[in-house]
Amino acid sequence: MAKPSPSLYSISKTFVWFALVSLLLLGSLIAIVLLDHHRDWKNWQKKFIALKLEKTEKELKAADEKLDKKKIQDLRLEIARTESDLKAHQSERAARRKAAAALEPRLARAKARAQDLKQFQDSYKYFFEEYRVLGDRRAADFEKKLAEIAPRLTEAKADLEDLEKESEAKKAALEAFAQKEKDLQKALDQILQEKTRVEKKIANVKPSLAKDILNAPMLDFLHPSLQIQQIALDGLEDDYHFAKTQKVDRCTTCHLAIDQKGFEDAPQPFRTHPKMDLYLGAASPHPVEKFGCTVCHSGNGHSVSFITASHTPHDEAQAKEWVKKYHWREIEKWDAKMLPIQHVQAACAKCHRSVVEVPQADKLNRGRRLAARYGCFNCHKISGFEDRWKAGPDLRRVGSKVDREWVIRWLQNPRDFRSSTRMPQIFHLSNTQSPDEKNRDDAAIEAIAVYLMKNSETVELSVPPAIGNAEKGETFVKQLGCLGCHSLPGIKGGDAAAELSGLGSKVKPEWLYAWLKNPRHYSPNTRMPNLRLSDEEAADITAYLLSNCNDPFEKSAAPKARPEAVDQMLLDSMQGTMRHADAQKMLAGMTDEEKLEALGKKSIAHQGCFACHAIKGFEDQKPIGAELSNESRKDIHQFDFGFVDIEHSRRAFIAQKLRDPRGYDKGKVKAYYEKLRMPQFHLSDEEIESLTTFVLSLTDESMPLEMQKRPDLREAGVEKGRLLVSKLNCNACHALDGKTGALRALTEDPGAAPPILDGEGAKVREKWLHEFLKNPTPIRPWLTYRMPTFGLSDEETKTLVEYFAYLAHENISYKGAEVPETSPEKIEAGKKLFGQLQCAKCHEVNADSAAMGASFLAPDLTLAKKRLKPEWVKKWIEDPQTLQEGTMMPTFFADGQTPITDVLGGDAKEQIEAIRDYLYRYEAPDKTKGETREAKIPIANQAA
Amino acid sequence: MNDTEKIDRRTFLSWFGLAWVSFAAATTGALSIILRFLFPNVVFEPPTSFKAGFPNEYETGVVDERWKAKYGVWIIRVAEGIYALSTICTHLGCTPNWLGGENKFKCPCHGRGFYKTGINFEGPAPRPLERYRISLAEDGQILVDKSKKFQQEKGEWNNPESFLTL
Amino acid sequence: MKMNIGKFITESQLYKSMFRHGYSTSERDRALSVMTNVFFHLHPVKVRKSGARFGFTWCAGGLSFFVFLTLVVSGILLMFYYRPTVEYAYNDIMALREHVPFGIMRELHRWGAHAMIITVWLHMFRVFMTGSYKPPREFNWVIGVILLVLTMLLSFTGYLLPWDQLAMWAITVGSNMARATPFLGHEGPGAALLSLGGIQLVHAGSDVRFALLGGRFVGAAALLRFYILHCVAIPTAVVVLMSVHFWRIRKDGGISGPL
Amino acid sequence: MLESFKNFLNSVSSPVTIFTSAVLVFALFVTFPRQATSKPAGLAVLLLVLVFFGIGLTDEHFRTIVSTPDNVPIVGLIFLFGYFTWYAMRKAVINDRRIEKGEPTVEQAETNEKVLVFPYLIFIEFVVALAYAVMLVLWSIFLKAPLEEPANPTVSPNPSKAPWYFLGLQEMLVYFDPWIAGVLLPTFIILGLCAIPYLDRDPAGSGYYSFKGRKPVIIVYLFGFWILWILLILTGTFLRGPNWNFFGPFEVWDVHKVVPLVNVNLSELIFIKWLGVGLPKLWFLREAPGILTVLAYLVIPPAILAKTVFKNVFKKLGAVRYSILVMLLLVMVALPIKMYLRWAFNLKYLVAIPEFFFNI
Repeated sequence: MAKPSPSLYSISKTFVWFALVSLLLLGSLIAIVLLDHHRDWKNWQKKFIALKLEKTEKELKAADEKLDKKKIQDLRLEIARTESDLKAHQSERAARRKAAAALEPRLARAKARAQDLKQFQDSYKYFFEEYRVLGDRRAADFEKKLAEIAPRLTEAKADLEDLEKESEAKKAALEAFAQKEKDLQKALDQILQEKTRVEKKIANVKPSLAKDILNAPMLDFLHPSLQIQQIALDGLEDDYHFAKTQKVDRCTTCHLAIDQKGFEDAPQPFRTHPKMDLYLGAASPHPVEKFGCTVCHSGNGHSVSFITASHTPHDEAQAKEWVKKYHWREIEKWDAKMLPIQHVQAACAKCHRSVVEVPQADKLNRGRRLAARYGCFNCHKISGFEDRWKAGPDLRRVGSKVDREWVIRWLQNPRDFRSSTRMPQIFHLSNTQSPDEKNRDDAAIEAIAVYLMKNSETVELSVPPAIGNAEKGETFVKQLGCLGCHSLPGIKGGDAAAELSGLGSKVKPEWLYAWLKNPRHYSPNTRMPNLRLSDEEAADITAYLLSNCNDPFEKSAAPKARPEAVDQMLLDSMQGTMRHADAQKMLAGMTDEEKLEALGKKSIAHQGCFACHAIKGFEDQKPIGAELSNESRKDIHQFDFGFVDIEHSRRAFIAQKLRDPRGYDKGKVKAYYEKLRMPQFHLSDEEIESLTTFVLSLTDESMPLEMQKRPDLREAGVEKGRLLVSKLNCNACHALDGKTGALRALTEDPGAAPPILDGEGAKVREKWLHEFLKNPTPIRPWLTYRMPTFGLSDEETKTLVEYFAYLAHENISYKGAEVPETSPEKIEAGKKLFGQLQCAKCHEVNADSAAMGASFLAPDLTLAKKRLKPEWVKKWIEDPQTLQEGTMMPTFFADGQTPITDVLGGDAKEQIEAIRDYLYRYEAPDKTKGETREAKIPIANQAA
Repeated sequence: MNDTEKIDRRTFLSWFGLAWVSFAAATTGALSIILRFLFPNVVFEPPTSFKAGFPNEYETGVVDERWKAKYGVWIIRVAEGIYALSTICTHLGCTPNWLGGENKFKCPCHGRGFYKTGINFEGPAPRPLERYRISLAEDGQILVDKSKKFQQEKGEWNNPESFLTL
Repeated sequence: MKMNIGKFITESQLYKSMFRHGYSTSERDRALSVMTNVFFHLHPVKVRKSGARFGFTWCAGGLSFFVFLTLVVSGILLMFYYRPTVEYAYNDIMALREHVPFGIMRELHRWGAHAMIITVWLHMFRVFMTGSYKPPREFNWVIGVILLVLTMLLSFTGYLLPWDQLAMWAITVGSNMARATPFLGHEGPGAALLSLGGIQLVHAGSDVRFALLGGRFVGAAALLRFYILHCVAIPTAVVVLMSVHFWRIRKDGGISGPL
Repeated sequence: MLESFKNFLNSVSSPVTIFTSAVLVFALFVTFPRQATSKPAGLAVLLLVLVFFGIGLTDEHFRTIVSTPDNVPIVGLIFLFGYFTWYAMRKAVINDRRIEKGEPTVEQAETNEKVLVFPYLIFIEFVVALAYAVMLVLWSIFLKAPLEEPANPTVSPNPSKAPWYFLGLQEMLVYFDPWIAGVLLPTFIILGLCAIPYLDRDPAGSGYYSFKGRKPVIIVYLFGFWILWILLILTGTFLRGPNWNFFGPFEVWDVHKVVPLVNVNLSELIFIKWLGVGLPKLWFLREAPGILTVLAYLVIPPAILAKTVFKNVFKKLGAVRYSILVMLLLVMVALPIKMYLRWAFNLKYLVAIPEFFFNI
């Protein structure tokens, strides 16, 4: 016997260890399963189910209450009665049922036979055709077979049809008994329909043991009721740096009712989208299956957890709340963070490109307007906004307008002169507060003033013919329409142009007079139009405007540049390009004035003044601002937050930059010329928010073309017009394209306000409009406001004409006055109606009408034939309120009925045409000749 | 046997049993985890079912072609109810056209003809068109589920899911 | 001189460290060359004369292993160029055909796969005809059957990868059978009986075919799953089972012969 | 002449003729192994097949199908397996004769002689592997791997075929529901193959070619391999065209070919055609005849066989192994039985319960 091998340890005791590690392994596996099973979104779905259940149960109650209990009771009783009736006929029914059943096998056999024969026929047909084409002998066989089978098939089909008929008849006979009960049941079901529907809904929603089992760990792949919801978006992509993947939004996993009406007041995340008519709804322009969520809101659509979805709070308070509730933190490593709700409109611009204003995106539009107003586009290149005008006045002739001292005082801080000015503060800001820097700023200011004056052309100015009357001037300013663009001290007008305050402390009377007479004389590119002022009017206004002075400003100091500061700055600036010794040598050879001019040039170039102002010597200079075309996607690490303690996000950076443009220099050691240069615009919080939204909307992210809102030719024309309209500020006076101007708000009597231009394209002839825009003539003589002459180019005029026409869905035709064809009788009738309806009462300016007040006055009808489109005139007479709500023009033909029955047989349509036709041949009576009103123009078609 | 005697037999057996049972359970558990791993919680597949509006949007006796292009389905309302017909010809998978004037579907490829019910009656094609599962969603809209087909020749058109009774 | 070089090589430490025996024709050296070589060691030192004859074994088993090795090599090379996604798969195969140097690797792989199936069938045929499954080789036969099935599955999973019509529809037809699995396939007998609270448990999204394809139809997920099965999962199983298979041949007495 | 020959072949070929003649050839082969494995017979068959292919290749359609890249291995397979079957059988016959004479078999004669693996076996392997590699390379050079148009889930080719090695299963789909053809039968094939060593435990015939001593085992195996596997693959590959219609070897695959489908279920046969009473509403009544038939098929023959033909087998294997063996054999034979039932009676299903997707 072999010696047993030695033992190492006790096997049986080791089973204790075996058992322990096995148990541990089992336990850890169970832990895995449970951990994997637990997901936040499931809890949200459970909560939503409870909410929905509660709501549906209410619905059920409501449905139940609506039911007519009595009727249901009656129906049920009747059903019971018919049932007992049926019982009485039981044996008869059984017999009929049997009869019907007895037919079944025959029917089945007949059906099978017909089907089989049909199949054989099809097959024979195939072989016959095939063989015939191949010239095979067997074709004949199949032809024969086909011939044989045809009658059999016909017979089989006939048999089948007979049997079917018989069977149906038998079944009908059987059904007849139960028909009444069926009808009653149907009626009952009809009544209970709504309730049944809600009950079904409840059954669907209600938790049950089966659902719990199906949601249990490991089994939840079978048919879980808690499921991740996703919207796979075919046309949209997520951009993962040079690679694109299909966009998938799983937001609806928790936002379960986002596209269901009825959860408007539910707590988040279950609330219905607040703008269902605009988003998500199937009929809205942005249906959820096509657009999803993150294309507008950004964030990580693939995520189903609160934090990784990259929710972004809209303010500190919400952030704190989220931290408490969801342990929220910002996902540093995810680029496309959700847009906080106040900036969500930034996303609109991704698809709504090449439009001046995005419909319904008020904040974004305001941001864009502000950007234009403050000249952001002048310093910063932003693709899509290259064609904007300079925000500041032309300074190439500034010497004839203001003096050097004024410029120095102005640049200290423009707001000291005029608190509402758009001109930002450039000097003496937070990053130039040391004495040395202050000296440098002062030196730069004087240097700029010197440069501007030295490089100013002279312009010929004429002296006003007489001293104007300031009082009369004030009336003119208020009545001619200046307030559409300008405000007065104490009177809020438009803000497109400078407030008319302190001019007495700023400009010379000769300059102002010449400017008012013809702004382009001084500044060829100015947006200020020519109001065709008479010499007297201009003089009066000049007097009025100059009467307003700003004494504190005039008395304020105009610090002189210290020569050592000037020298130092020039040396600094030259250091980059030449040796120190050479620079000093050069300096030594310059006079003080030359030094100042050189420094002025350097300072203008450094501060970028030329971007907003036209300045001699800087015609081809590139603006100093950074390009912002893709600012919303700029890498967050490229933003220099410096020592400013704010949240590190793009939106916080942008808002802070707008609030304190030089703030990021805080705590940094920088030379004068290295400092941040963006000037201080003194923006309000609200303006900052809008501008931030605008900057966040700047992206070069390419959206698929089919997803973008692409304008067609007409829409493009409208957009081109809109840009011009916003430049010319037409809206300041006219209500147009959904906007009402400052001037209309200032005018108490709507009849005295500038006309509403909605639908103008349908109303006036393009040819007339073109001529009018080029050279306006009064249409409503009672208005004090004066349509200015904008000095439009042909191209601009064309743009505006097209804009009006396309806006009114009109086609463009430059044909001249077209007179509608008609007959003399109709004109006669028109004349008669014209008199009876007393058209001339309002449409003619005379002593009587002047007393009526502006609201009752109407345009001169002699202009109509040249000005108006005949189709429009018809519609206007028919129903003026539809075309222009609130017009004083009476509706004579309400509901297509005429008040005058004895003309043209009382046919309203004919009458309207008659009036129109008369109008196109109407000429105002020449009172001086004592003529009566009469059509003078020969009837065109009669002559022809 | 020496070492087993050191702990008593009963204790040994219970440890032995516990060890093997929990080991077996853990192994089974691990295997089932692997199996469960094969079934993702969410898949990238186009939805097989779609909502086709409310029944009253469909006119009785009319073959509605609004979902033909997008989902490949005709929805047909008759007096008793509504059914959803596949637009794939059972012959070679072409798409037949609905000829309203002749009251039939005609396949442009090989001239197969089908009645409005989907039953084939002329030309080559082995069997009638297929119907899809149709039901009412909880909001009252018609729900068409293309993942389930009903074939007439298999007698599946008697299935209540193949026909929405109204 | 020539001899000296040979001697110099065979007696160097490097050579000896590798081969442990001389290169000569002595019995001992020949035996050692099998015993000390891990690859040759698949075989015993000596075999029955009958078993060594080509006419007896047709070398079918050895060739199956050989073609498996060529498939592994060519397969690994193909993986450098192939991406298992619906966007790229077809183009990558096209690239092999059009411009990849020695793109013939794909032909070698594909025809090798077909050849392997035939060779494995032939191997089984030979083993059966010689009664070599009989004791003590029963279990090895069973392993062989499993290897045969795995070989066909390897070929089947690889069939999808070119992502052309041939591939997609062959796999569609093949995998459609899985939906008829009793109880586990949604069109299999008994599946309809498995329901809970009126909810069907086995449906197109939860049946065995879904587990195979990762979707309700042959799509992107199926392509990826088949790729993983083809390149990693099944080959691993095959290698493990092959090791057992070879080991058992040795342990069960080598190439079979009459008792 | 050639055309009419091809037409003749086309018109006589149908699943039933091909299957039946194959079974007949097989029966001849196993009944007269000695004659069949003689060299002249082998050469004659080879010649016959070569002539057939020679003629076939002149036909454009035949050429197209045979030279489809993925079908080429099947052509090779015919020759390869044909040869090796003949060769193995020949060796078996030689051994049988030696055993009859009381001599050891060829293998037994050498069994105690051992040779060194290196170089004798290694060398064979080396050379054969190289030859194999050459074959693969040549194959790869002369035949491009197929690449059709990119996958399109909305357009299914007609016919859609599984890879060739599964076409036997796809062909079975004609006669059985997918759950049988695609799941049950493959499972049984695998299990049956695995079970072979445990059912055939006769130590005789281990390690050498023989036929006489192992006749039933070899016949069953060869029948399964050649008739129920290879033949079905050949049919599925070469003779099944669009809509899975059967086409003769030289017939053009016309997608419009219409073949009448007049198959009926057993229940319809019984209740409608024979009894004329209409189908019972309840499925278990309706299918009772079919279910009973299937049960009877699975129970009665084993019992009878155990008492008669398989008496010795039953004794040798014991009840469990015996029932496994018989079950496997019955399932195997069920396939040809169902095929003949289909051809003879247009029988679709014995049991048809579409409610549960359960059809036999």
